[in-house]
Amino acid sequence: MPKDDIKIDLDIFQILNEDGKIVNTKEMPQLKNDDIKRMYELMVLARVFDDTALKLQREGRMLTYASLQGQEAAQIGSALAFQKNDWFVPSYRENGVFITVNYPLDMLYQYWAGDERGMKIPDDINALPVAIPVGSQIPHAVGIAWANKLMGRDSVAVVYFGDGATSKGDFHEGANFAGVFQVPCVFICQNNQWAISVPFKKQTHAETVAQKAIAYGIEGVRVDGNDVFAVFKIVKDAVAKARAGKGPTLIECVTYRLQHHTTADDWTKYRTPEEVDMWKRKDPIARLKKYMEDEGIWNEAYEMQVLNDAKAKVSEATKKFESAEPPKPIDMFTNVYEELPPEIEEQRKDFE
Amino acid sequence: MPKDDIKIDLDIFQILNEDGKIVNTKEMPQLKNDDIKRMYELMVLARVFDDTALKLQREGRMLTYASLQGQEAAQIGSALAFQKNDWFVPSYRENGVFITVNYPLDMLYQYWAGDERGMKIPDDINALPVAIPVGSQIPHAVGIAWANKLMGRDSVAVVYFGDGATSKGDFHEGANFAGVFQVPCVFICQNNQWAISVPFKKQTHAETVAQKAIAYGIEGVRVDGNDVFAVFKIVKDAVAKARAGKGPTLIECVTYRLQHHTTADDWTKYRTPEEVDMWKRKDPIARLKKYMEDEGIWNEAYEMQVLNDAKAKVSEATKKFESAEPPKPIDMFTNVYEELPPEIEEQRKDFE
Amino acid sequence: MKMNLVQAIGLALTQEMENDPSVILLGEDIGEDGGVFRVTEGLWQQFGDNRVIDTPLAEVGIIATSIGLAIAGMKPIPEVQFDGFSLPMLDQIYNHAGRMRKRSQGKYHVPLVFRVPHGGGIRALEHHSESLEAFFTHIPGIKVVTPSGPYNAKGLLVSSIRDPDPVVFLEPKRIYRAIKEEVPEEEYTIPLNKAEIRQEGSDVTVIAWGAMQKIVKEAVEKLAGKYSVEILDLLTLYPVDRNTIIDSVKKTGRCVVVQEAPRTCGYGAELIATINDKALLSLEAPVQRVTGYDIPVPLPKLENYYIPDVTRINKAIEAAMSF
Amino acid sequence: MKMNLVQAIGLALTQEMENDPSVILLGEDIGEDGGVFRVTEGLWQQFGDNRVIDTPLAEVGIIATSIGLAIAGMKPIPEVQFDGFSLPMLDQIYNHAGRMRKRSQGKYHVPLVFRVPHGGGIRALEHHSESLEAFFTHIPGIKVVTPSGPYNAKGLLVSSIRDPDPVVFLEPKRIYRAIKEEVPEEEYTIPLNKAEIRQEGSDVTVIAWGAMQKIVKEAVEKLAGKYSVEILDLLTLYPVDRNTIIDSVKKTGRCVVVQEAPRTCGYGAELIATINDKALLSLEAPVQRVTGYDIPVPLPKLENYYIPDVTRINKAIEAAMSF
Ligand SMILES: Cc1ncc(C[n+]2csc(CCOP(=O)(O)OP(=O)(O)O)c2C)c(N)n1
Ligand SMILES: Cc1ncc(C[n+]2csc(CCOP(=O)(O)OP(=O)(O)O)c2C)c(N)n1
Ligand SMILES: [Mg+2]
Ligand SMILES: [Mg+2]
Repeated sequence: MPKDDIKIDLDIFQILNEDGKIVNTKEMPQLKNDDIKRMYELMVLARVFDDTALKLQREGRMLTYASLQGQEAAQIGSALAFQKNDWFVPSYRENGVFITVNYPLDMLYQYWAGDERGMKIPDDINALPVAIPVGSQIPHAVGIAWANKLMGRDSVAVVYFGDGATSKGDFHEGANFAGVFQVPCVFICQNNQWAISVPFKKQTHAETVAQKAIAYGIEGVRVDGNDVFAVFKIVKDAVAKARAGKGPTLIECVTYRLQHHTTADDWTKYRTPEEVDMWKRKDPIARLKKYMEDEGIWNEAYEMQVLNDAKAKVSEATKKFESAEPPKPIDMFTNVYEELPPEIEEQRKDFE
Repeated sequence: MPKDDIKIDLDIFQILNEDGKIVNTKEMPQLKNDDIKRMYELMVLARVFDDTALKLQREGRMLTYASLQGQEAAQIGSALAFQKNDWFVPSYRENGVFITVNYPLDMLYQYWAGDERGMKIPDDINALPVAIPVGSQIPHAVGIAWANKLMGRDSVAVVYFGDGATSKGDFHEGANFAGVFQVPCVFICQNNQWAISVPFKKQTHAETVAQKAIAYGIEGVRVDGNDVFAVFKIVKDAVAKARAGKGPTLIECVTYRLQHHTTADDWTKYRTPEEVDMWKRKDPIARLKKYMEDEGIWNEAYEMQVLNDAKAKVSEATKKFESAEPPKPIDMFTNVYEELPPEIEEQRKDFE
Repeated sequence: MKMNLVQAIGLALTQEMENDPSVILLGEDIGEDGGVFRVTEGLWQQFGDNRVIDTPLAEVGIIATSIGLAIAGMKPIPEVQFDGFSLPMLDQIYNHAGRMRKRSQGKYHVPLVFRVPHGGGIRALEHHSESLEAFFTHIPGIKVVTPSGPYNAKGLLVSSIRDPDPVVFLEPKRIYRAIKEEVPEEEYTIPLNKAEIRQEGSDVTVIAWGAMQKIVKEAVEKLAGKYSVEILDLLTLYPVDRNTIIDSVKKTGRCVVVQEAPRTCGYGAELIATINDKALLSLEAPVQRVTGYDIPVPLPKLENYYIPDVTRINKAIEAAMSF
Repeated sequence: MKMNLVQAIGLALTQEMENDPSVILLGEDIGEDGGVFRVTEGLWQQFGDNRVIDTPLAEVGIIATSIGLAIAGMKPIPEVQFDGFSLPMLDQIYNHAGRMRKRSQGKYHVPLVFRVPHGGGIRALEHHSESLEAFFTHIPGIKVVTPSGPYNAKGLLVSSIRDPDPVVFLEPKRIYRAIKEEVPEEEYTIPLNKAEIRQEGSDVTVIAWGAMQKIVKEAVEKLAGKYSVEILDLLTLYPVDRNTIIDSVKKTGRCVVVQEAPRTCGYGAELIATINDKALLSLEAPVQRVTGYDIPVPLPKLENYYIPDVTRINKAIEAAMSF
């Protein structure tokens, strides 16, 4: 009995093109003007937040920071597509998602300034803290989704990672578990074309991330990661599908990291200005702005207001985190165990 | 620009069917009668070797042993398809391959009786020793193939592993490296349907192993692992392709483990006799015999001779390994480093 | 009821699963098959697919999804099939299980119990005989427990399951079926910071854990009262019961540490350092270490020469006594 | 020429690559980018794609293909970007790199050098500040080396590359650029089993390795001659130069061990055990351990409170002297 061939569509799903035009009306999600404005405002806020972080870092007021510029649509579009009771599992580049789920901005700065207290996630946010080891958070999300399934909770886990992460065993083992146990997990790979200095074509001989889903018998989708409508639509569908018990999805958001990998990096060493410029022309924010202008829901006054608003929030956050009491050294001994073992108790005494 | 869809053929490539008939004349490799007899004789030898190991184990003369019964075509067919200067990288179930590359039978027994000296691979065999940690040998083979490429050697690495191994990060990271660096490596997965008690459908939600190749942008092929001609043909092509610098191939040999996982296992706990019987009817040896009979190159006298030959070899090996001097305890300190560090030198003295 | 270690662990698992619906088991072949050591035999039949879970063959997946499960409110008990295969899991244990509480500032914790068949002596294949406790005890944020017999196995496992922090539970596979003891059906727990004095004595302290307890007992029996030996059984390696160790060494002035793992940087070294810290002046002889050697565990034909045995232990006791 | 550690390591790599065409480098971002610490800067330009290889982001892949490369005749020098990411590699190091010679009965060996930026103190993110030498030194079949300055870094690295066994080369990232020394262009090697006496003394022995050497030096300077301190720099942790350690402790009778890693089961414990074995009677005070705590390395704001510093080292020296 001949089997069906496996097929996967490698086209990039797009709704809003580089010029701010809707190219796929059929798929355009039902969004009120206010929804669209919210998207825009969050994307601007993320950009301002990020710019300020880079500035603070240059001034020595922040430590290593990983910019999300260029990836705002992928992050905000996806973050708006899951619910409050869903889990969000980040890598280190997801400040746009954090911002969308209302994480206090000052705490994000605090964390990126090397103060662990910044990762005290508010009670009403179901998020894991930032994961630094690339890909390591993926199987955690699978475990969380699995717990949701086992406990009959109406909650999906959404995990974020980069193109580089797909090379790690953690991705492989996690995604395979997700397939086998059909857990409600949505895998969002922001393929920003680079893992520090390693371009995607040297990361894997596969042409796309999406096709890696085939290895796990799960659905894989490619979407224009700079198109907030497309990302929103695809993630929303995947989350709904997961929630309905119909299994996990691997989503490749094709996007670009406009800045250095982190503030410790210098992209001029390994990529051309032409390439970066080419992607700047696909900027997710400019594109949405163009669309909104055409739709009559954007004008200069609105822009000023959005920008001022964002700047006010960010400057308040800056003030707040910079005026926080420094952490108490002795607190490094807390939260290691529920009850401090005598070994550490002794070390703690010694420290005092 | 719309991309081509990715397609992979999930049909099982077959030449010799369950009834010993050639169903794919076009693909039938050019084999002389002597070649076919050699295949048959090696498969019988492997079966006798294996039966004897199981018997010795029951009698307490051998330790844990992993039977290859049912997988003779996959092992002998593939082993005949690479050359002496190629590398063979085994898991723990590849005695059929070891036998085909002329590994001394007594040393195989010696190894499986818990004597490390059995893995002193003869100088003229390019093989790694048995790898027990599932999947861990896969990236070693990739490294060896890579060295071959870097050094301009005309040598391919052929690595064997099971269906269970495909779930490991080592498989993923190794296969991805192979794709990226286009090394001359052939991946042979003997999908024998079970990883101890875990059936393939619980191992992964992917329908096949072959499709996992798509994740690495390399070629994937499914072949009837109980059809020695098909295996020979597919592996030969893949080895030639690798040798020609055209990249790695992942080959899924669809086969079956007829015996317990190892002598420490009891398959009646997790699978039905019906299933095992069904696969017995696909026995690779019986099938080849039928074909040879039809071709007039098999008869009872020949059978007796082949069997007696195999038994003689195996009984000689048994005698030889059982009459070997026991290993010297002090030798456990050799071959740990090229030069024994003082720490171990002291421990060694202490031991004496 | 008289039970061996396998049965006692099975009983603890059964009872805790009955008590607490969030307890689940995951590992390779632990379901229908009952586990390669038969520890989980019958549990899949009793609790079903959703609580006794055969996983794909993927150790990182097992431990890392367990971390996620634990964070989200389950009490996963992941199993690795043999100690030698736990090494790929160290990353997730070190970088995540032991740190999630810290990283989340106390919001999340990881109440999992990682079951590891531990050590050698069963004439098995390569990688089936490792003793990795020195790795685990060096990892902040986790506890390390190892029973030495059926009774304490049950009590320690129950405590481990109820512990809010990640626990590595090392099961000495060599004595899985070698010791039978009375093990109560009734619930009891053994605290995760107490060593036990197996035998009181005044001449020399012998410290061991896990499977080595049995060998130490045999060794001391063989001495037939020549010395008054105090035998300590650590049970929990981190946090370790330093008071009991120090009190004993202060009393006897001599000490022998028995460790199956390779010598250098083994757990025994930490015990010696602890004694150095707190009881140096009481020492009348160097602490003797009886250990595996700094070489891979040999295959079965030579394995017995590697693992500490009665002769080597008694040689060390003599050395301590005659120093 | 005056060089820092980064330059000295780069020079050793360059020269060995020039000498021996089988030497290749592999790791993340080590090519065109020159490595996140700039250690391999210029090497890709000089030696090209086939010898300075940017790999996919896959630590197991890096170490495990290196094992294969080494078996098949290359001399791979795999790099991990930060120590905290080396944990997934322990499996292949323990189960394969350290055992291939044994398993193949001497037919194969694994002459690789695994370069690991090591330890804390650079105000970096989580997992960028770990000290895992206690893991590596517990693994049979491998050597563990850690330089403390540019001069010895070059000599030790050359020796490591030429060594026929797998070497873990721990580079103290905190002093990558903190120390400049005269480093000859000419070839020289430093043997992989010799500690160095950095300063002779008669009151107390201070043992340290890697980045802690610099702090020890500062601490002792601060003491301004109050005690006559002998400073040992181990350079190679396995095999370690026990003779130099024992001779020194026998001479001084007092010892302080400085270790950046968490205290329990750290490498310092092994040193204490070694002293216990061979110089117990010479000890006039317990060996003092100055270590990191049994907690995850804190993020930068608190990191300095975690790492042994001048004050803590001098407190320990005082404790040893006043015992
Ligand atoms: C396991 C691991 N290895 C290496 C690193 C160092 N590192 C940090 S980010 C990064 C690149 C990640 O690339 P990608 O996954 O594409 O994510 P991106 O940074 O582009 O968002 C590397 C190598 C790490 N954090 N974790
Ligand atoms: C990393 C690792 N985990 C677990 C084991 C125990 N084990 C030995 S064989 C096996 C099943 C392997 O299945 P598969 O890869 O399909 O190979 P097969 O035995 O069927 O040939 C398991 C779980 C192991 N050897 N290595
Ligand atoms: Mg990326
Ligand atoms: Mg199998």
